[in-house]
Amino acid sequence: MDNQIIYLIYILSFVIGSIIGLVLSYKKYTEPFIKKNMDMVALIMAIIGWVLVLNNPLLMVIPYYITITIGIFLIALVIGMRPGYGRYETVIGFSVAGIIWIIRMGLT
Amino acid sequence: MRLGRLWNSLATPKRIPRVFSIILGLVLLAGFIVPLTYNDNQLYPRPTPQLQISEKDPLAPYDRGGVPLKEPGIVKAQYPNYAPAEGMITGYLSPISIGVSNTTLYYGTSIYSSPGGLIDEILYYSRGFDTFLESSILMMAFVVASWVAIHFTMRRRED
Amino acid sequence: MDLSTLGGQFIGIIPLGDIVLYFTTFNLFMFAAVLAFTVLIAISRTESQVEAQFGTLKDREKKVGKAEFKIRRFLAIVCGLATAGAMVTGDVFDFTLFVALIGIVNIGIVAAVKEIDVLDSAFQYGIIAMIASLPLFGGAAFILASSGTLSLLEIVNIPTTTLMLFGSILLFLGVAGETGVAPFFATKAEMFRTPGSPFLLIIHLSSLMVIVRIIEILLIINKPF
Amino acid sequence: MLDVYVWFYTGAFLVIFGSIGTAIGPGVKDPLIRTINTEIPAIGVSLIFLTYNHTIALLTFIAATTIISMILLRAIVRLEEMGAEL
Amino acid sequence: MSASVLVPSVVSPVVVSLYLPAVFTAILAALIGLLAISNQKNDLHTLILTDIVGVGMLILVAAVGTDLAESLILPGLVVELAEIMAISEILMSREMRKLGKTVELIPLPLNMNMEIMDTAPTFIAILLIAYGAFLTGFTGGAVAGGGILFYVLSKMTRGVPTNTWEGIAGASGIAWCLWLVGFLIFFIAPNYWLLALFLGAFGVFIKVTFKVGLVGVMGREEFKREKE
Amino acid sequence: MDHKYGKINMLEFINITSVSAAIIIIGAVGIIALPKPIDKVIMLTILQGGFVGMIVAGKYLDVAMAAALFDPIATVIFLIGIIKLDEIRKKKIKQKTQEERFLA
Amino acid sequence: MNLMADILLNVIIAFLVGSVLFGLQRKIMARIQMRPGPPIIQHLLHTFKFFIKESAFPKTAAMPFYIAITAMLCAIWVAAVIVGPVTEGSLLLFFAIYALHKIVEHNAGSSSGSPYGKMSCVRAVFSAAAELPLFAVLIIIYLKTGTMNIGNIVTYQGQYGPLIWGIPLAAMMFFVLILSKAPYSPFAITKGKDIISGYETEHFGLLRGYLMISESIAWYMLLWIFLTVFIGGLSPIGYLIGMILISALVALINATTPILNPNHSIMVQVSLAFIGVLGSIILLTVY
Repeated sequence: MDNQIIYLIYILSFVIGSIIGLVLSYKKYTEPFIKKNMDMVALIMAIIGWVLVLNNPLLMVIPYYITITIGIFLIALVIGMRPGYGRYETVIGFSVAGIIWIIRMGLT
Repeated sequence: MRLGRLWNSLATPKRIPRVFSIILGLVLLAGFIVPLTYNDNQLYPRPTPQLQISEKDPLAPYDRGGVPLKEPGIVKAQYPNYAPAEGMITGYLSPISIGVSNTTLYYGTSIYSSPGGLIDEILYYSRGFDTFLESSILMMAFVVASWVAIHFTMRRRED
Repeated sequence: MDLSTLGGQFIGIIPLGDIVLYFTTFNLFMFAAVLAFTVLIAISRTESQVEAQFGTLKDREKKVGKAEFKIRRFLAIVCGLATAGAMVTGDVFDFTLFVALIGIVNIGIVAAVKEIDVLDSAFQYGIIAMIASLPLFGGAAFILASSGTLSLLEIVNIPTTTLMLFGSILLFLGVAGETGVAPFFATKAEMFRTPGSPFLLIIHLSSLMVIVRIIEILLIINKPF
Repeated sequence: MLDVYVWFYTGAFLVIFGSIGTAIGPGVKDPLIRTINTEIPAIGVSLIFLTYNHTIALLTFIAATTIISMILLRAIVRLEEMGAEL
Repeated sequence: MSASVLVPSVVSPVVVSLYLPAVFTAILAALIGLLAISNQKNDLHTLILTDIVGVGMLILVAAVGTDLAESLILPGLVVELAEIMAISEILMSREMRKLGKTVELIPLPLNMNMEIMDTAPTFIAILLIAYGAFLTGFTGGAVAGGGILFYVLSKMTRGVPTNTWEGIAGASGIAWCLWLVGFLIFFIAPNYWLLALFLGAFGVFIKVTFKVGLVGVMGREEFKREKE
Repeated sequence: MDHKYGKINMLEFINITSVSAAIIIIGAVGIIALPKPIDKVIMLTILQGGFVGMIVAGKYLDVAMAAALFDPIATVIFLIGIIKLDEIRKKKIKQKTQEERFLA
Repeated sequence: MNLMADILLNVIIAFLVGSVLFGLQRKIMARIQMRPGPPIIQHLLHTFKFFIKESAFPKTAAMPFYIAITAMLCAIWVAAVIVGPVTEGSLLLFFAIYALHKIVEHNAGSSSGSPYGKMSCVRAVFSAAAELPLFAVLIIIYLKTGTMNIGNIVTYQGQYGPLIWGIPLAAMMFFVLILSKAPYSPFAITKGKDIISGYETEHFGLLRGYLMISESIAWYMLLWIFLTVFIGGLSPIGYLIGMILISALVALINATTPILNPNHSIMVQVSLAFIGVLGSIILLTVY
């Protein structure tokens, strides 16, 4: 039951994050995906988000579900962007977090 | 695409009864191989055929004992506990049938005993719900047939 | 083996002499669902089909006439009640009779229309239903002969014999034919081209629900373990 | 006791023989002839009912057979009258 | 009368020994019927052939050889009768629609100058109805209904309006309700079982009689139609 | 059944059951073999006669009575059907020939 | 009260996850077909959108019925959630719910009076002939495990390992069933684009919203049943990963196959069901 509430919160944060990401990205980019520039804000958000989700035990002060909720929200912001935007950011964020995760696994 | 054509042809309404009968025939063929284990511990068993009539029982072949309105007849029902008046109908004889059974041996008088008698016990009481459905089936069939007859067959000039 | 393995919690019985209706969660759910649909059908109007005509810009409206509407609604309600009964009955022969009633009423619902194609598939379906009465009642008779009883509440405690298996296969074929289920749906699908969707719903509803129920009955009769 | 077996096997013979006659007998292309032929299995079934002493079922069956043959004849005559080619 | 003559504890060995041949007979008959159907292209012939399949079904049920089996034959019989009637009606209505108005139905005067047709029907019909009245229930209904049917069929009772028809149908509906009430009394107030029995038996009797009689009204249309 | 003929063994088989069985089989073969519908109906009455004999052998006289009542009905129904069909067919042939004549 | 909260929670999870999975599926299909594709959240947004749109009812519709059918569809899938994740009840009951779903799908189409709906209705009846045999895979599960209770099946799998290894053909059949429920699948004849939106063509506004909600729940529930019954006893994360994987696989198949002609679609499914049932029974008797 408690577990399910937490997962519901994750899903909700994903959904809300995606919606906000979509809305904001439409404001920010008025044309369809043409330029292959990297969006720095999105990149940072993606990295932070993925790191938070995959490596939440690093932040021992905050309960894990809050970390993950914030992380999912940030990920969703990037994933949910206008079609075409946010792809590279997500991939980079995921790989950075993955590397950290592997290092962490190797250390412990 | 021969397979496709076969699938198409299987979906033609006109062919379906024939396909069904072939399938059913194939399944029925298995009936010759299946060991037909008859369980002789049945509900509502009846005496050997012609036994009652050769014993000169005037109520043959439906005599199951009992005294009308007093004593229930012998009935081997599935759930005797759900049928409080069990056996009474079997034992019941209408006045006509009492008269007939006193005068002659060779009329299967239990037919005259209707209402009453063994089959009525099963038909109306212990398995009465079957009869309910059965008469509903008959009624629905007549509703359908007569509706079609009235609206299409007879008034055909109207449309 | 008992009934609750299949249908969930055992709720209760309604004894009518030898015929005992029983309720498990499964039966009760199906019973309630069928009744809900029946009520819905009883209060609904029919839709009218609008089709474009060739040559002109006009539309053609296909409606259900009043006399037709009345008879079809009546038959649809009967069919719904019969289906609801088939969901809860605890007697093999009673079940077959319910199915036979559903079959004849289904034929009636489509027989009241005017399209030739639909009448044709109604006729073919009727022929199947008639042929299917052999496996339907024959299967029930085999089950009676080999087990000595027809009540599902008793059969559940009797070990399966080969004849019971054969009888239940026949029973299944009979139900499939009588309700027009796979792979004989083609006749039935043709019948749905006519207007009057609430009534057509009950045809489909009855066949699917009865199929679900027959699976329960087959599993009760044939105990694999 | 012998009687019972005579009834039964005569009935069984009639059922099978009559069915074959109805299915592939001479002249069964005519629906009328086919309907008359169906009377043979019907009598066979009656005899089997008699074997088992299903008296009331037998009575009902005799009545029902007559009604069924009437319904079938009605359909035959009617379709023929219309000149329907099925 | 010993109890074993009345009701034995198990089914008699004669019935058990006959089970195998009976089932084989039924399966054979059904197989013949099914094979014939699978080769049949004519719808009318298919309809006639389903009769044979029905015969197989009746034998299968009868072969169980108990009182229960006998009471189960009756539903099978009724289902068979009911379906054949509804389907034949559909077949006719389909053909009628298919041919449309182009083929005018020529009403033929039927000249049957047979002696037997004048005297026999009334007598036989009265006998049958009287006999059916003795029987009650399904059997009685079928017998008496057969009598009515035969009478209507062979006599010149023309011009039965739709109202009469609906009246008869309504009467049989009421009879059906009688039967239902009887059935309920059995379980709600078992003390009055005799009343319930009579209600049930006569309800079914009246219902079946009227319904079967209706066939005659339908049949009259065909066999006794005259020039309009 | 009839033991007064008991002197010769063979005659023991000639009781009402076997005689009616023989009649029934004759009737059945006749129905299938004879081509004309009217002949078939005659054979049908023979078949039904044998059947009534069988029932009488079983001593169910009431069933025999019902059968005896219904048999003529079946016969009459078949007769009506045959006559009617005959008429329709004749008429059709006539129409056909007339049309052919008209065309010629 | 606790039960009510549990039901509500599960229904909301089912709805949200189902919608997002549908979105994901569209996205994957689009990428395979070299299109950017809509955002993953798109399906969910569509659902919400329909709730604020104006609702219109066709003049030709069969009135109380046309509206009630959407509520009915919602109700039966909520019932499915109750049977599934909440109470872990009988699989047979789930089968009944699926059958009811077919009925509602059929009638949502025909009650509007639109010819497209009618076509979809005819096809729904037709496809029921194929989908019910597929669903009969539950019987094989029963024959294998000896129970119909979802909870007991999970404990059985805890003992003997996932059922997908024991009865792979059954899993294949169930996967075909899931495939047939996905939009744009080769078997989705009831919603094929040749008949506009199939049975949903004439349902606008609020009603369409309800239909979409129930479809999302249905998708989630089908995947849930598949994972529970064939793999068993997963953690929520496991469920999520499993569902995403299946959705992706389905999307891959859908993106690369054409929609079949109705007859052929049915017969392919029937043939698969036939092979599956026969093969499974042979496998069961061999082991």
